[in-house]
Amino acid sequence: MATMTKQQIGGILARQGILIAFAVFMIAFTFANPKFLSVDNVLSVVRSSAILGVMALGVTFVVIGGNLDLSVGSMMSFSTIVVLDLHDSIGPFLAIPAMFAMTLCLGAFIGFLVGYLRLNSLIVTLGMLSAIHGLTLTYSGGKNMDIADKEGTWFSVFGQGTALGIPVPILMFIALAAFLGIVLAKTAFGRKVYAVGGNGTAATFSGIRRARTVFLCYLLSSGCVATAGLMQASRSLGSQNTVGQGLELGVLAAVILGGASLLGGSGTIFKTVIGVLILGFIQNGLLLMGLQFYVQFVVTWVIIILAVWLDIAAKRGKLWSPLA
Amino acid sequence: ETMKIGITQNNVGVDSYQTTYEKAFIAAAAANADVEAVVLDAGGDVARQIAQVEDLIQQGVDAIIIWPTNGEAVIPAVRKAHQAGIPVIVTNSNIAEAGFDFVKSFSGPDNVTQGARSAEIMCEKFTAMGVENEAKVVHITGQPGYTTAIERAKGFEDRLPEVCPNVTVVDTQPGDWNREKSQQVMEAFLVKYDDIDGVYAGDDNMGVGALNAAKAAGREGIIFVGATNFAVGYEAMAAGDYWGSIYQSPVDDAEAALKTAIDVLGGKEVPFLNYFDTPKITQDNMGDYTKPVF
Amino acid sequence: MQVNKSSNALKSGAIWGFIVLELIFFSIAGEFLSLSDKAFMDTENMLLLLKQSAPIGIIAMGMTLVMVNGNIDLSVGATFAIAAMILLDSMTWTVFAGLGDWVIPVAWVLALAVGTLLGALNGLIVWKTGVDAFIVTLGSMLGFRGLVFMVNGENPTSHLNWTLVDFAEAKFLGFATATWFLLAVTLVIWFIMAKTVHGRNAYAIGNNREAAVNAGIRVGPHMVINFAIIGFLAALSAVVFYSESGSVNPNDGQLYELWVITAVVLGGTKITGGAGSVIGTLGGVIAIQLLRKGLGHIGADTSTVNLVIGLILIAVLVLDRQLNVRGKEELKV
Amino acid sequence: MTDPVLRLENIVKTFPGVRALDGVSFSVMPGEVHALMGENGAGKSTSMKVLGGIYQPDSGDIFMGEKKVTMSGPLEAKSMGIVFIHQELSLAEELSVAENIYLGELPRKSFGRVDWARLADQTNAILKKLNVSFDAKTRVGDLSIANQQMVEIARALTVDAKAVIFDEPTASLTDAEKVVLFDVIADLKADGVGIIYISHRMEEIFKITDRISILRDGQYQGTVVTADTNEEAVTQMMIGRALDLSRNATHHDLGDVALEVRGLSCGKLYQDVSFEVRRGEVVGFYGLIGAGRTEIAETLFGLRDPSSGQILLDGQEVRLHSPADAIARGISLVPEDRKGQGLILGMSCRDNMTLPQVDTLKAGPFVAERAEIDIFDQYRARLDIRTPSWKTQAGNLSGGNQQKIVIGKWLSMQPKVLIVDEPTRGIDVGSKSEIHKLLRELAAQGYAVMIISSEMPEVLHVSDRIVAMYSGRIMRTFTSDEVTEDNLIQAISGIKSGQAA
Ligand SMILES: Nc1ncnc2c1ncn2[C@@H]1O[C@H](COP(=O)(O)OP(=O)(O)OP(=O)(O)O)[C@@H](O)[C@H]1O
Ligand SMILES: Nc1ncnc2c1ncn2[C@@H]1O[C@H](COP(=O)(O)OP(=O)(O)OP(=O)(O)O)[C@@H](O)[C@H]1O
Ligand SMILES: [Mg+2]
Ligand SMILES: [Mg+2]
Repeated sequence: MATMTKQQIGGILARQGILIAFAVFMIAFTFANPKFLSVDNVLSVVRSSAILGVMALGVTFVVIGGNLDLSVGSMMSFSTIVVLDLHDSIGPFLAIPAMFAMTLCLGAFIGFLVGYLRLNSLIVTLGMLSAIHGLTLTYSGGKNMDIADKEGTWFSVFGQGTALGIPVPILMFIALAAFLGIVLAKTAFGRKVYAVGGNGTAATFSGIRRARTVFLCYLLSSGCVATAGLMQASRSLGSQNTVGQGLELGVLAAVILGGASLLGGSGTIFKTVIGVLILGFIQNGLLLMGLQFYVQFVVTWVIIILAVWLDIAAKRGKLWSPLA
Repeated sequence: ETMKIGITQNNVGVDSYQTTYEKAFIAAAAANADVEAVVLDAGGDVARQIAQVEDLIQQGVDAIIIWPTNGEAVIPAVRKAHQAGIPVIVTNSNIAEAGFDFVKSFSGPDNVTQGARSAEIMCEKFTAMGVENEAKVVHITGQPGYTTAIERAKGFEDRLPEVCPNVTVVDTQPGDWNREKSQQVMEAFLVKYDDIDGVYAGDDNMGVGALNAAKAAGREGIIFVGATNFAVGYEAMAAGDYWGSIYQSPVDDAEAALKTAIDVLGGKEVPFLNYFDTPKITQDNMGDYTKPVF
Repeated sequence: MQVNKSSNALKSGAIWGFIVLELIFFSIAGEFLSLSDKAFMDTENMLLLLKQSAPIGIIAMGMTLVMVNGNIDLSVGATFAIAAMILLDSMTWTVFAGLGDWVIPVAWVLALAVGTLLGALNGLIVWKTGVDAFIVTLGSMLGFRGLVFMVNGENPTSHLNWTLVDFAEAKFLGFATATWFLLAVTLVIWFIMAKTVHGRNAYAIGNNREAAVNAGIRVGPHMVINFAIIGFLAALSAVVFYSESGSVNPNDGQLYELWVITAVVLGGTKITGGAGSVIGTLGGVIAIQLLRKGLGHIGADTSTVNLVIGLILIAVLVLDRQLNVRGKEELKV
Repeated sequence: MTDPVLRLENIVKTFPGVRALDGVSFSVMPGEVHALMGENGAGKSTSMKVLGGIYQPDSGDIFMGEKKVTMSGPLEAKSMGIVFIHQELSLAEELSVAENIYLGELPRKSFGRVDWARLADQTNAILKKLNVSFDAKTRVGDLSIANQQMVEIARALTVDAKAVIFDEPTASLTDAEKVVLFDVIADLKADGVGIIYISHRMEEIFKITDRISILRDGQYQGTVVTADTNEEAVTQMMIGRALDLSRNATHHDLGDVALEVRGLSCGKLYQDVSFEVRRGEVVGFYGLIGAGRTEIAETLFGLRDPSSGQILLDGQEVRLHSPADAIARGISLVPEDRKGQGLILGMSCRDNMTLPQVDTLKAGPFVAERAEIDIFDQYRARLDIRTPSWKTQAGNLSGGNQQKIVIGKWLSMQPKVLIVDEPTRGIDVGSKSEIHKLLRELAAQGYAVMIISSEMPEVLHVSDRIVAMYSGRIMRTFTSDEVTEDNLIQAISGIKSGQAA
């Protein structure tokens, strides 16, 4: 009986390791600075995490499907610049769908290369990181892109608006996370993503169209990126060409922190959301403690490894790896 | 006989200043029938920049303009050009003194002075408001490790206590030349400090990011001062949200560099330190300046 | 006993074929677009190419070993920066003041030791915690970078030692010092991977970790050694490069990991481990450097360079796929 | 009397939710071939993994000779002279045969170099003993599964073993290779090595083993001397009841032709293959490994493009571009390689089983999980799948139970044409006869069934007609009345009927 309960505890730990880690950090930070858990601060952290978070939702699909996406940061810059530019030229009503269409084309291109041509996703998306950056610079001529009439546009609602007292970006993040969480966990498409990432050959042998599934993952990811770009553009109504630069690693870190294996086949949307929040709150918590940015680097290092370690240690029931 | 001039820039595309610089340089070179230019970008990577200098030497250009990624690391490469008989002109941010023997001239802004002037702008405004004895300032710096960021920060932090000894800088964090990053940093500052009177940002992109954060949080009465007046900054000044900045034109910067190179090749005497002026711009005098194009 | 040379040769053949294409293209395009009178394929220029390939190339050799082993190291750029900082800073330490130019070898050893230790630290964490190498090194990419700033603040660390510069700029048999280091490292790593028990075990572990464990290979210590080697090589790359340039920004080496991995994968190393060769990696490194150099030669502007480099990476993969299709009989999975 | 080489005493091992071993005790004498038998999931592989240092037991002791030992890892087990030939292939595909055989103990020269010459010599000597067609330099990934199994077996000959464990070594071997393996075992036996031999094939057990220990549900059932017992008695001990081996659901009327193949070729893999399968019929495909049977099956499942020829379903010519196409037209394939092609090891048993139907099992926009569980429960009962729950990851099931999941997956599709490739590889006797019965039943219900098998008794037992293949061509098609073991062997060896004798 004793072993049973021990196993049950182990099981709970295994499933919720990352949540427990999250709780520990939150408590520690709150002790360090009571303002940390104030409504304002929490809302502000979640709001600024929402953009990275929305991107991470899409990348979760890509990673579970057994691939990587390093191009999301650069693609987000592209979406942001494009929608800002089009806002003034054709108006927000047309600008938003036009920007989505263009971003989805980029996603489709990557999906075609990785899914149908079976090219290595790391290199393809690394190549696209550079290529899309070039595209953005060509599009904007390298200039900052700003909306002329910042006060008079309803476009700001996606980044700055509030509904029911909650900032719209947070609501969008929650809604999208819930929707994609259900898609991944409950629909046939979600099941196929797990199958393709878990064992692509066996999935093909089970009649799953592997190429199409991978393609759709990238398409979905680019849709999330476009949403993030919309939120970003709307938040500041103007942008640099480099606004998304470097976000790809943050996104990947969040997805991994959420326990998705880079080999594919595992991970959940819920855990990715936790991963996003952990990263957001760490950064904010350390800022509030007044630590130098480089201390943040070091602490983030330690926390990433500790969190993932805790998670897998709980799963295997042993702290140290049994590897000889 | 055309002059072949090669330039290696620091990191085009990292912000619109550098991109506008590149475009202006190409335009100026094209406008001059005697000049052929090859324009390279080091992407912020010192190894790539050194390789580009070597390539330019190998291609046999007549003059090399360099916007150093690191003011000391490029010295041996610059020496090679010097030894190959190719004059070198440094642009935008200077190389270290050990390399002065190998370059003909420096042309660009004086970043330390810029930082100092930002401090003065801020102090003057505080004095006008009568808060010069209690004001608290937060400082958002550029990307850590970049010469421009370091020099501006130094100029500001050294000058502020001289002009406004009772103003305190309560916190400093980098905003990486990035509006979004700066906005996030400012959000945390706003939570952490109930009383912030001024924000100094290493450039207007970051300054406007901080301004956005303050607006979203509904915090009023904060004095924002930046540097490198971008179009966004100019507009925010026009709207009355943003107090002041430093007027610096990448077009002037690029044209000055090219002109210096042409003068050197033409055998003219050029001063070694060729600073172009970067005046203060505030809500009060902004009418004297046209809106920046970048 | 290496297996089936022909199929491996074909796999890494794509990259050499691509290098030839690049050379032809830039030579022809250079005739029309370059402002230089000199040909692209000038000997001087090609020697320069080898030298300029060294910083990425030296690290890429270590990455080949680590990736064949089934791991990856994203922290090499940060290790590179730390080693450079130690190298340049230590030459100014008062303890070494009496050494004169003998401080140089001391600084070298110090920098290399630090790089090796950081690499071993990564390896040890991967081994003992069982956390995936990608995650561990993604973390240390940040952490090591933080250490750089912590030790020396935001300012560049500089110590221009002209003796050192002269050594670094010296040429022997036409090859620059950095080229010699690149070639030597390539040779040594090739030897390790192709000839030694350690190297063959690296392939075995990357191929089928469970089988290697079952066969009694001590997989953990083996990985630590490989991480130590790549840490050492990242430091060596820094030592070679900064001996010449004499100043390091705390940001230096950023994105190196991505370029290094790109070169390694272009060179035919499997990202999942178990297959790959140092010679292919050398090809990958040269191909990338050639691309940069060539685009500069024909005067492409920044946005074009970004666009083209990205698309070319993809084109190489497509070419590689074309060379490796086995025909219509292939199982369609 | 001599001491045993190896003795297990009261070994207990639990996994989350499963008591895999519950007091396992037996001993192996020098020069003895000791069989370990039990149903799928009885704990055979697990007890061997405990012996091999791969798992640590929760309690219980292991003795080697007099001495009590603990196996903290594979390295330790190996150093004590225990060699383990795994049930699931444990090879590095990119490396050569020689490197795989000597994995972990490559001969060294100075500077840590591999002594390639010595390695080649040693390997070739072993390969010669095994009488195989490949050499030391061949890349293992280029070998057939059977040859890869021979590479695994070769490892037993590399060290001075005290005890050798063979975990289902013959599951993918042909008769010829089996003979070689039995010679190897005889040699080891003569050298006084203790051998543990796991297999589900009774005829082998009775041919080569001296004693048999039996496990059921992780519990030790006893040890018997092979010469003193018989198949029925052993089966009784394994499954707790007697087994009905008759071929039921025998004759029924054949329906229309469901599948017809005309002059089908696929490059060098097979040429000019023509046959038909009627509803209600089981057609067996028999041949040596490499005869091209699997490739035909893969073509019929849309996984390969034929270079010429036609495939007709119900008289209509079809082009199959992908398995999805094939499935839509009612074709199912139980593939040969369960780990690589059959299962997604990290997925639950249920999700694996219903994977081909996720698009059709719908409850509104969602997958109908209730219906999935029903399907799973139905086939769990029908195939006697031993798993703690439908949530268990497929990778944690015993080999035989994994195979059953794959079979269940395709049976639950209720296909028009069911193709099974080596369906009973690694399946215990009880379940095997259950699967045979099931195939016959399906035929009786009007399914067209193709079975590819390398086990002659199996083909003979379940097929209505048998297609004999040799080197990519059909040599002859037998009806069940015509076929004998002799003329079948002749046909698959490339000897045309009439040429023989
Ligand atoms: N790693 C594991 N995690 C959880 N359960 C396991 C694990 N390995 C084995 N089991 C369980 O232990 C039991 C015994 O499995 P084992 O592989 O020993 O069976 P076996 O007798 O070898 O069967 P087969 O004849 O099918 O190979 C099974 O119920 C199996 O599901
Ligand atoms: N001469 C050969 N040498 C090495 N490998 C071979 C040879 N012929 C075929 N193979 C490989 O052996 C594997 C099995 O062959 P194939 O599937 O054609 O045989 P099969 O008749 O289906 O036999 P089985 O199903 O009994 O394995 C294939 O993967 C094939 O690539
Ligand atoms: Mg087993
Ligand atoms: Mg077969």
